[in-house]
Amino acid sequence: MFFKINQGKFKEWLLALKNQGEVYIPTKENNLWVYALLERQEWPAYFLNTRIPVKNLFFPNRQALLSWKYEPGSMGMNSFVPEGKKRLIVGLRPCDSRSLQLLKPVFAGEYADIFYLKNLDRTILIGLACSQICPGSFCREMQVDPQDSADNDIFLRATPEGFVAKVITERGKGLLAQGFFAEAGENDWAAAAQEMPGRDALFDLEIVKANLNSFFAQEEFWQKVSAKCLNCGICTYLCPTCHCFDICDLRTPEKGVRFRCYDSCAFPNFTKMAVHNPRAEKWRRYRQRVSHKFNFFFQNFQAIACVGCGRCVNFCPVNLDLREILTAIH
Amino acid sequence: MEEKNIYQPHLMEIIKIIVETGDTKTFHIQFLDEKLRENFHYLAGQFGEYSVFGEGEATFCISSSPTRRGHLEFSVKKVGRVTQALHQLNEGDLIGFRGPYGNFFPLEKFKGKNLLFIGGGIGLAPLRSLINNVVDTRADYRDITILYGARTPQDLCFKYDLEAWSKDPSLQLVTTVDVGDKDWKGKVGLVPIILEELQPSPQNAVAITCGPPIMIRYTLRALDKLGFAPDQVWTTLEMKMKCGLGKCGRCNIGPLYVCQDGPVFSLDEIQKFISDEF
Amino acid sequence: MTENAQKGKTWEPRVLAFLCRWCSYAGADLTGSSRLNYPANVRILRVPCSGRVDPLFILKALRSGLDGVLVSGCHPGDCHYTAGNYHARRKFIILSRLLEYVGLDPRRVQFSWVSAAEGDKFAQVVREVVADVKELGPNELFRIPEFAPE
Amino acid sequence: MANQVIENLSDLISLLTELFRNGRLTSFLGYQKGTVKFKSSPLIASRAEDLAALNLDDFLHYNLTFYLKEIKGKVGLLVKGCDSRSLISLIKEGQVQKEDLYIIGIPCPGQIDVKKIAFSMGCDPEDLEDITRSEEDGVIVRFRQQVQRLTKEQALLDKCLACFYPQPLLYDVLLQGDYLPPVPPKLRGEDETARKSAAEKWAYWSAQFARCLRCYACRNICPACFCPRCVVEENMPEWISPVPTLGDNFVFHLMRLMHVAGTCTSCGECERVCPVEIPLMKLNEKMAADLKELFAFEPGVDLEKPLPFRTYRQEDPNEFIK
Repeated sequence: MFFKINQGKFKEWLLALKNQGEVYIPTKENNLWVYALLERQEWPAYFLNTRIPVKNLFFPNRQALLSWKYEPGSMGMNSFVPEGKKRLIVGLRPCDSRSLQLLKPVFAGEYADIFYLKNLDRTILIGLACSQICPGSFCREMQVDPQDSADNDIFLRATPEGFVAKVITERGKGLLAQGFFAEAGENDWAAAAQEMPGRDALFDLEIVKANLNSFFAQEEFWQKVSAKCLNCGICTYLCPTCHCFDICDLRTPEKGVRFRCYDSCAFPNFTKMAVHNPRAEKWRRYRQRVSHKFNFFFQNFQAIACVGCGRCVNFCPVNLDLREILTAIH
Repeated sequence: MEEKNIYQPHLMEIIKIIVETGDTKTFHIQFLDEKLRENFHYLAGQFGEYSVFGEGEATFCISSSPTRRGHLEFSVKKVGRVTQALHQLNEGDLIGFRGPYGNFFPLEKFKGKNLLFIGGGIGLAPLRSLINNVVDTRADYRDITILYGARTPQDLCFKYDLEAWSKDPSLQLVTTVDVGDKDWKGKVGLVPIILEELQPSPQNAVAITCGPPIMIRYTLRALDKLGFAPDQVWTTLEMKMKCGLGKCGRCNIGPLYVCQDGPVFSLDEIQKFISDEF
Repeated sequence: MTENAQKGKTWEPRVLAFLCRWCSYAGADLTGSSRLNYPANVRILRVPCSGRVDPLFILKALRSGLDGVLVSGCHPGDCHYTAGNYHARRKFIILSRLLEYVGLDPRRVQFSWVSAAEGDKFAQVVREVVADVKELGPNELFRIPEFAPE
Repeated sequence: MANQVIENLSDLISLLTELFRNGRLTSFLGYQKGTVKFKSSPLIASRAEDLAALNLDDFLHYNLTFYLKEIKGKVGLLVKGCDSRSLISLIKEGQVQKEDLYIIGIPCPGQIDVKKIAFSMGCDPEDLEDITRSEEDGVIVRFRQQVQRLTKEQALLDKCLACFYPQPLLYDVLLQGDYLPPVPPKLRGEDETARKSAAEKWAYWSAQFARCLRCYACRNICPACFCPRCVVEENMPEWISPVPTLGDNFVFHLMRLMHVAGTCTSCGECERVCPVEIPLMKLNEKMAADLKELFAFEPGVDLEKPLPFRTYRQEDPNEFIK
């Protein structure tokens, strides 16, 4: 089902969405793009993708899990109940919306993490087709289509006049039935597709997947490709699908809060135990990151934990390019 | 959607603290919630996440036997932040507990077999849960041999258990230390060497081992020499864990998460691991 | 609004004082034995020398919610270890200026030289520091939102 | 053969090849072509054959000296003027021995500040299509079918515009080329944050620090952050919690600054790598200005003068102490 809307009406629609819940749109703050609560800012005329991936709104770097308080003779403990307020995020790129779905099986399952799942449940995702290929990105190699996405409730394609919307879910449909949109057809949708600049595929994902097991034992290969690595957490913290975390307490003498915060497999302390660290060497940690995304995650969840957004490539302080490593494995 | 916070621990009271060695203590803990005391079930080999509020959580196996109900026991060697905080607690203090997590020793498979337990130092803790479980259901198993070693006689943990086992005519207990003293009557020597001296038969036997990594490595070699096949040898692995739920991403060995797929593995399984990162 | 203020109590600042054991700690002792009064808001931590006070200690104190910090040592030239206080002085001025640069009032972190004979000076310094911190109000700069009182 | 001048890149490669062959070098740190626009990539060569990738383009932002924390042995490396100051700092700190190094000074016409260009064009760095140096010291930028000429003030990093030492202060050989002329000793444009009220300063800096993700890229890329175990990783006692609260972020950044005081040469790598654009250079420059004003110390310019916190003068400022 397709609808269309012009620029002016779109802005009115965004404001009207605020009646439905909190609306987040891409906003440039402090020189970097983030999803910010819609207040007075304008819909951006142009943006590539946010610096901080959208996972941050679902799996924040600082999530309070529970609090406690010592009372005379006993102790009170409170669970932080995840918020139930409805949210709408407008302008998600296909890579980021895919990442939200990829993370779902990690947090679901026998031990369901309500913090993530409730955030996903309370958020309506309104995606937006890309107009340009981001630097460092390899989304098409990762089978993410920059022009279409089924991981949203509504997916938009920009046209010179406004947007064409494709309705994907029922709750998405509910949002369009508000008088702002006009009906459109398949042909409008097709016409709104933008030609993305072509480039030869760097690698074939299937071959990479097949080769990773045999590459795992090649110590020298991993030593060589990880030589530049700084052991910083940029690639994991900016990655839309990295989800490793740490649990830490903050306290005063009488009360405290237990938090979950990001942790990174690039840090030597990540796996360090009292006497032994199974991933003490840099190459092991780098191998873990690549293998986890492209091999282990696939074995556990039948999907690759990478959407090719290119943040880790573009923001790596030493230009350690994941694409080169995948190409080499290919 | 079910509104259960999987990270929220149950409150438990420390009802007894036993000083095992200079740096190891055993804690007996009991759920504050009386219903949980009744309903809480686990199996030998499983572990829990214990929290000292304000210091954090740490992972230890449950060292008491599931057959002995009423309270849980766990043993802690003072090595880091949480363990140090635990050592400073007193009887009557509250701690948090989440669990039980992980897999367990496949007792069904062990039935009707000769069991050989090989433990070193604090590594006796997970074995102890299993040994006491087996002792309480003694009729299901054939010969039981326990080989336990520590650095010095002072470093032997669970001396009360060792005493009870030594008095039990249906068990064979061998204790050894690296360095003895004038009162020491047991053996002197490293566990793998004593193991080779004992010459246990691999016939219809299962060996279960836990201890420091270096001991495990040489014990596995000794068992191999004695003719134990990889699927006859079981161990429990130790990895750093935070969540215990297969989410936080640090305890993996290849695609396996020790907190969910382990910590109990047979040597057969371990040999098939893609990775040596444990 | 702090919790205390909400409960209707008057707020009293908490000030941590790092005192060098050779001079200022003895000075504080003299204050007491001379029966001089000084505000009870100050918590004293004895250190071997003002040079022992790592800027990290000061930052950590502020981070932990203390409202003010005082570091006190021997007068220049009197250091038991010859030059500990000279070295400390260099670190302190840099730290003090940095704190000011990021918008922390420098009166929250103060320094003094108090000798073992200056019981009255110690009382005076503490009175001044506590008065300054009182004026500045509670240190809520690093308040953690999740810690908000229920 | 000290202070010899090398004419061009191929001469440099043959010199290095020779050094590898005769065992004078075990590793070499240089630059190679990057995989994303406006970036080169560090080259870590451990054999003469690896040198083929050596390439010098217009984007040599990396201060390669930070790799000396990890790569030991007989290391050859390329340094710009500012990098040579880090090297001097590291030698003073006893982290490297000058005899182990083979230092090749490279010409620096000032490094291009892509963020600044994008900011002045009202776009993101990712949107810029092409940046080339122009004849008259500036750059030519292509951006959404427009072509713009920018002066060097508009195009170069602020640190380069205020650079007193475009020529390396320490080197074994020097590569010939264009050097940015040293600026007359005027400080860079006054820091407007310093003049704000305390409340405004706090509002500004708390907003900056609140963003910090604690990825530790600033620390890991910093040549002066060479501690094998950092205070943030210490947990008995725990000084700084891993949870990114404002307070912990604040303590982390100020503490790091205090630890590198006197060694930090304001090379700006921390600010360049920060994924959330925290203006760390402001803090570094504030520290450098204070050290200069109070102790007449300038980091990384001479090998003899003791580090500011390792020495003292009786007449150091005292009036701030009661």
